[in-house]
Amino acid sequence: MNFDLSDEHHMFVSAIERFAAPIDVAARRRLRLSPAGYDRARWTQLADMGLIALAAGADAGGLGGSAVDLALVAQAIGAANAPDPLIELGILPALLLERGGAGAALEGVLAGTTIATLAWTERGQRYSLNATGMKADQNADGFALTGEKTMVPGALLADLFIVTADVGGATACFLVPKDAPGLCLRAYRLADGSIAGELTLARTPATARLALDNAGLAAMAADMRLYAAAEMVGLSQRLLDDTLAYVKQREQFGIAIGSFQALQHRLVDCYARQEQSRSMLYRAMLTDRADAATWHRAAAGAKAFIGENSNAIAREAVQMHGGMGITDELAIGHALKRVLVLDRLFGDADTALADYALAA
Amino acid sequence: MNFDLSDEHHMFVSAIERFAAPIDVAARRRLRLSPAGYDRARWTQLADMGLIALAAGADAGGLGGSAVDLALVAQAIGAANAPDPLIELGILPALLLERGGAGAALEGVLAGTTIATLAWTERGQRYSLNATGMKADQNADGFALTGEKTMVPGALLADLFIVTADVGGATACFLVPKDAPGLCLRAYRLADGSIAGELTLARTPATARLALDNAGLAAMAADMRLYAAAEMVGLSQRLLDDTLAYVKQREQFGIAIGSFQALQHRLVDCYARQEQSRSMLYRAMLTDRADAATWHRAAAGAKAFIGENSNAIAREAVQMHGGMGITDELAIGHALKRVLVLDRLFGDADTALADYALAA
Amino acid sequence: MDMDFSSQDIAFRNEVRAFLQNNLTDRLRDGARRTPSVFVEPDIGMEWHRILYRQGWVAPHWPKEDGGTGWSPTQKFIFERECALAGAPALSILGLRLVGPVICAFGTPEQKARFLPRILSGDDYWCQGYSEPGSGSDLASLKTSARLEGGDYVINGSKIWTTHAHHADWIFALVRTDATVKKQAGITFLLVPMDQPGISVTPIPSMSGDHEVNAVFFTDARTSAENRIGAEGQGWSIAKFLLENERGGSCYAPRLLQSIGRLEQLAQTQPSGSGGMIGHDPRFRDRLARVRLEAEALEITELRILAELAKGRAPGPQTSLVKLLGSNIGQRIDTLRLELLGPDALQLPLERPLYGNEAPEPVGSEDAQTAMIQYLNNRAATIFGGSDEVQKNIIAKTVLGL
Amino acid sequence: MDMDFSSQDIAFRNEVRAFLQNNLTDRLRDGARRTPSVFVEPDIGMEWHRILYRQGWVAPHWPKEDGGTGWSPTQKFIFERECALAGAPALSILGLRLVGPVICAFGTPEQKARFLPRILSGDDYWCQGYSEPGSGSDLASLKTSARLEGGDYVINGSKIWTTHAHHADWIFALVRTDATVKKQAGITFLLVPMDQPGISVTPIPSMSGDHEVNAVFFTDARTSAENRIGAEGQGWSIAKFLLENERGGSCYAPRLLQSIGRLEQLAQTQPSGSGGMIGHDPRFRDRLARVRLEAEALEITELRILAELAKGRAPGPQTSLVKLLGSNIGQRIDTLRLELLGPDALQLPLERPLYGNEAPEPVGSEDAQTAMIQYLNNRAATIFGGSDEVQKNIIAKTVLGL
Repeated sequence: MNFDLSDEHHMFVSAIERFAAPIDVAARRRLRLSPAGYDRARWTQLADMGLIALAAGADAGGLGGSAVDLALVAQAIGAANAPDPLIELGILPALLLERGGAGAALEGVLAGTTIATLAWTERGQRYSLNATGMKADQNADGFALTGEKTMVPGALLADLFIVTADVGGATACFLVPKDAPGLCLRAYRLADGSIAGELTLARTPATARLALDNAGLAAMAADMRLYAAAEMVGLSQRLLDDTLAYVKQREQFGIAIGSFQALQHRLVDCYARQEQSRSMLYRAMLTDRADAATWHRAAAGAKAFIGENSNAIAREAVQMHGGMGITDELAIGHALKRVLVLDRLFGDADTALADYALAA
Repeated sequence: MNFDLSDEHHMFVSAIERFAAPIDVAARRRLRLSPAGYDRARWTQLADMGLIALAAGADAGGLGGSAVDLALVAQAIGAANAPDPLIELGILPALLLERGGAGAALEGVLAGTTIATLAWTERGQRYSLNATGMKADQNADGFALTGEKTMVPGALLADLFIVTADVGGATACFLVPKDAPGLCLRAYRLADGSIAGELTLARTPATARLALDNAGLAAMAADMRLYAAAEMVGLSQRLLDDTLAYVKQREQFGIAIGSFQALQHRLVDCYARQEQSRSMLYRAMLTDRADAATWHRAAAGAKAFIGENSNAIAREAVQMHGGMGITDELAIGHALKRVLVLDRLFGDADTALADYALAA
Repeated sequence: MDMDFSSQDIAFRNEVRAFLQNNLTDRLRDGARRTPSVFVEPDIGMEWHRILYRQGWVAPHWPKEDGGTGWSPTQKFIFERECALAGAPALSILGLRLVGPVICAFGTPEQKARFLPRILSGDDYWCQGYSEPGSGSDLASLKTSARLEGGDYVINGSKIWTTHAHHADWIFALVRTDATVKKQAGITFLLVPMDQPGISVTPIPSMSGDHEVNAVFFTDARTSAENRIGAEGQGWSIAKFLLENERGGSCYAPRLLQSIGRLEQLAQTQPSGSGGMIGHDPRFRDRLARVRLEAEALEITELRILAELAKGRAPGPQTSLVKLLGSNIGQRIDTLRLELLGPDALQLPLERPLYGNEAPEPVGSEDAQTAMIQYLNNRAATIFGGSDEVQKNIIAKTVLGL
Repeated sequence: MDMDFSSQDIAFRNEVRAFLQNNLTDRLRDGARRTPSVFVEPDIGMEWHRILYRQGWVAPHWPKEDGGTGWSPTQKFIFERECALAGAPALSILGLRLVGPVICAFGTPEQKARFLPRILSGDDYWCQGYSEPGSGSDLASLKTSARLEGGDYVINGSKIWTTHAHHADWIFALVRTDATVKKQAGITFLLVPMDQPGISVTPIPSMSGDHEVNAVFFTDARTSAENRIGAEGQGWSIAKFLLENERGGSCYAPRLLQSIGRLEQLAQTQPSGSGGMIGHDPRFRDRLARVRLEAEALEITELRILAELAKGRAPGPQTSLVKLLGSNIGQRIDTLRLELLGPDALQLPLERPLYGNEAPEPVGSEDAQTAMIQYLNNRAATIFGGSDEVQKNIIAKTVLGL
């Protein structure tokens, strides 16, 4: 039994800290306010650090990082309040393309030269993975896709869309390049400053179908729940640390507000939540993956639990920062908004909690 | 618009205060520890004060109190932490017998000479009013009842049982005297110190069937929810008042514990709950009864809301009293236990809240 | 006991309803509904302000002789409630509820004549210079200074969280005129014109992307000594008078119940993703029901305070209770709205305004377009105007005697 | 990173499991399960105590030379966990966890020889004289006095919340031997025989109807000066040493998870009254799931502390965190049990014990018979052994640096 980071883990974490350090809040705002909500050059640097390649096995050209490695990386991204959509645009497509056998596309994704994104959300399906509003019809040349998706991450960065669609009642994944005929994208901004999109396809030909069934999609969602939870643990640590620092230096009535007992007890509640979140993250990331049901359940539970705790810590962080907390000028607001987005990635707290409870 | 008590209401309230004052905690314990959990002579006094008669109309030999009158009486019983089961053994049977047209039985109940109780709870039906475990079979002489009931209030005091039973799919009410053949009673103690019973009937003849259908039972339950809520508002006021008094005089580290800000803010939360509970009680008791659905909904909502608040205040009262709070030697513990019972009378918080939400 | 209005009050209510029916245009209602920030934008707010001004109803809280309506507490309550129920824009409180009553109570006849009519007509837009970077809850520690030079006060320092300073013609400010006495005793209340070189305004962007509040910097800014309200050193008691008004909003419930009603409608039409609608999920349904109960109770709590006022009794610190409850219930509603609207509620458009012809197309629905902005902006509800913590300190001390 | 035990530790775990399988009788398990008070009744507890004594496993927390097991922190944890999972009775901590380690650490060789073997064997039953009516969280303000007369201390005063004083042979007590110095400096730690005319014990009935705690009155009670642990005035540092042990329980999760598992079973068999079982009501189901997640997280929090201990690092005030979390999760479980069991959970029998041949027949089920007693008794979990408020003060100061 050992909960200390290995030397290699320490290396990842410090690499991310160094990478994120120059991006202060003002720089983060500028980056997020840019048209695509992010910077492609920065993405290349991230890939060059090998952080995307961690998500794929050595056979597939990756660095073969484990779920533990990836979770610790995601946590470090959160703790640094980094603006990088590593989990949505890096880990997620890498996992899907490797597991779906799309080696050529994977290579570009790992190198950071291709940005791929998964289009799965449908308005009428809320957080369900079942595609019903996008149909794939087989023809002589392969598949053509028709339908609508919403909340497609990184819409203005993506070169390649991985689109879930209904094929005779099952949900399958198809590759559609951004310049495919019939593809129409309407971009909009999300709470974390990233740009998402509504994607409409009209008889748009897919360049490939991934070798991935519903179970494969469910496994990807479980992975993503873990990494979203990990990033939230990092974010809430940052929120708590910044708030502790603030209440120690902010004075009212001649004394630091951190000396008020009512705030102290609430901060202890936040601390307890954070320690419990961290424990739950460790539990989920160290769960044996031999049995898919057990591991999916652990990921669902961790996401529900950590999402609730991180939101609670974020709200307290804002409240204790007073007026400063609701500006866009501190990490606090940025972290709160990122938590709101991650908490709803592949299911909000109600959805994830129900998945956990029903899998018992 | 007027939320002040009328002179008449003030009169009721002071009468109850005077009646309850001699029963300090030690006396209350003795009374509750007695075999029947209560004292029949005290019940007669209560009846002599006209408090049971309030529940019936003048035509039926009562004093014609309104729902507002009865709610204020129940609230005063709670505020006094009085040990008197007025709502279960006084108001409830009076309402049922009057509405069900059982004038002769009603007379004794109003006078306090007959104690009647409603046997409605069934283990398999939880908080539902539908009787399925007690069947009424019609024969030449009337009805004979067979089945089981649980949590029958005042089991060892009751002269007369009003028993709900299934008659061809509908639920009806029957009168069964305590010495009826085939009646078997097993008494047990409830959290508030009262004695309830498991009642078994085997081909027991009923002396009468009340002229009351399912709607009549539902109306009675709505009434009882209001009065249970009212008694809880009184109890939580008492819990809050006692706790405020305690934290002002109890010293630790040389100062009153009420000067600790963390306790102060929690006490403000309790105060806010209590004010909101009182408002909700007023809302429900002043709701126009012309439309049954509206009024039943208001009663369900009030009970769910007030139950939650009263429980929360009771838990804080115990916590802030420290060791003294968990003894049986203060009003605190007695009030908490009574709240636990009332919160489950005619449905716990989940049941009442669902009734409220579904009636929208 | 009863909770009914008198027949005179019902007649008044009907008069208000008829007026609203005839004067509250769809444009105003739409602007109000689609303004997710705490303060309504001036174009919408001032248009409604001028309509009420023409009716003589713009300042119910002023003395009748100064341009108020002469309404009873109950009538004021009914008016506020009906405006909320009809979806009318909220008026800026800065002139009408904050500095106006101060001038009515403490101003000279000349000051009243100069300032009050222009507040009533909407010709002057005001902002408030209270908080400073180092002085939030501990307002009396403020440092912005003013010294008398000839007939002018010369002002140096800065104010923060100044709502709509970028729209304002005037600022009312607390300044320190004497640093040698007890901190509360050295404070003076000044009215200062915004359009002068000594004042600069810097936006403070909120995390929702809105520009509502500002930092205001005073560098040898000037105002005539005639613009001092009350005496030098009287500023603290004026400030307290004003804060009571700011915290005195006692009519949260109608707007809260309107919002809840909207969520109930939406819950019947938003698919849960697992068959049926979100409103049928007992977990969400019960959370929404619990918030409704809280708001229904608050409605009566507000009526109980009104009943006290109507009897001529001072409601006192119970307004703190209403502020505390109202703002927290509002935040619970915001959270439920985010839950309800699912993925669409993650959008956070930066364009403003969201009403009118220039407004961006919403993703999914108009409700979804504003849900996140409302959630983020309304975090301020428990911070500004006396934070939750300040309200709890007040109640603990004055109501509970702790 | 991993959360696996080593193969040696797994071998130890198997040894413990085999022992439990062979020695933990149904009678003991039943007695433990049906004891709804905080402390197990002595007949059950001491029977199990003697079985462990014979095995040499009764005092894992003592130094090996004094009769301890010589186990590593991980082995101690595994033993505690396996006992919890097997449903073993909890041992009285008063001798083994509280006064025993004090005597090991501060006692003379003579004191060790006299007291330790009888604690190990179970021949002496102990109780604790710490709190006084006026001294709860502020323990150092205690007033019970002792003065040396010849070779004896003569003790006057009273103690409160004395668990099982009515069963005890000895009490360890903090007394004031010097009222002229700083309050912490005048305190001495004495061992006092209970069977003497100067001591009287008065039950304090709990609201559950249990008799666990007492008031103990000292009227010229005596104990030999040989029964003083440490020096005069050293009592406060001994008390702190002891309180660390009391608060040091770091293995809440296994018992909590056992209780949750039981509720999950019951939820599948308790009719909801509206068709189906309570466990299918998404509201109840989710509340139960949330508590399970909290307990699962706590299990890892405990393992994280254990991992620190196993590396020889002091876990420090993290035990306060575990106490805070464990007691609150326990209370949430109690509340869910009441909800789950519906009307039957309102029964509150006053007969004791609830196991054995004399036990009253339960109404509905055995779970229902004890649910209310557990709920009521366990309100103490957040009060005794350092209240929530005290734990939060400790964490705020020592962990968060506030």
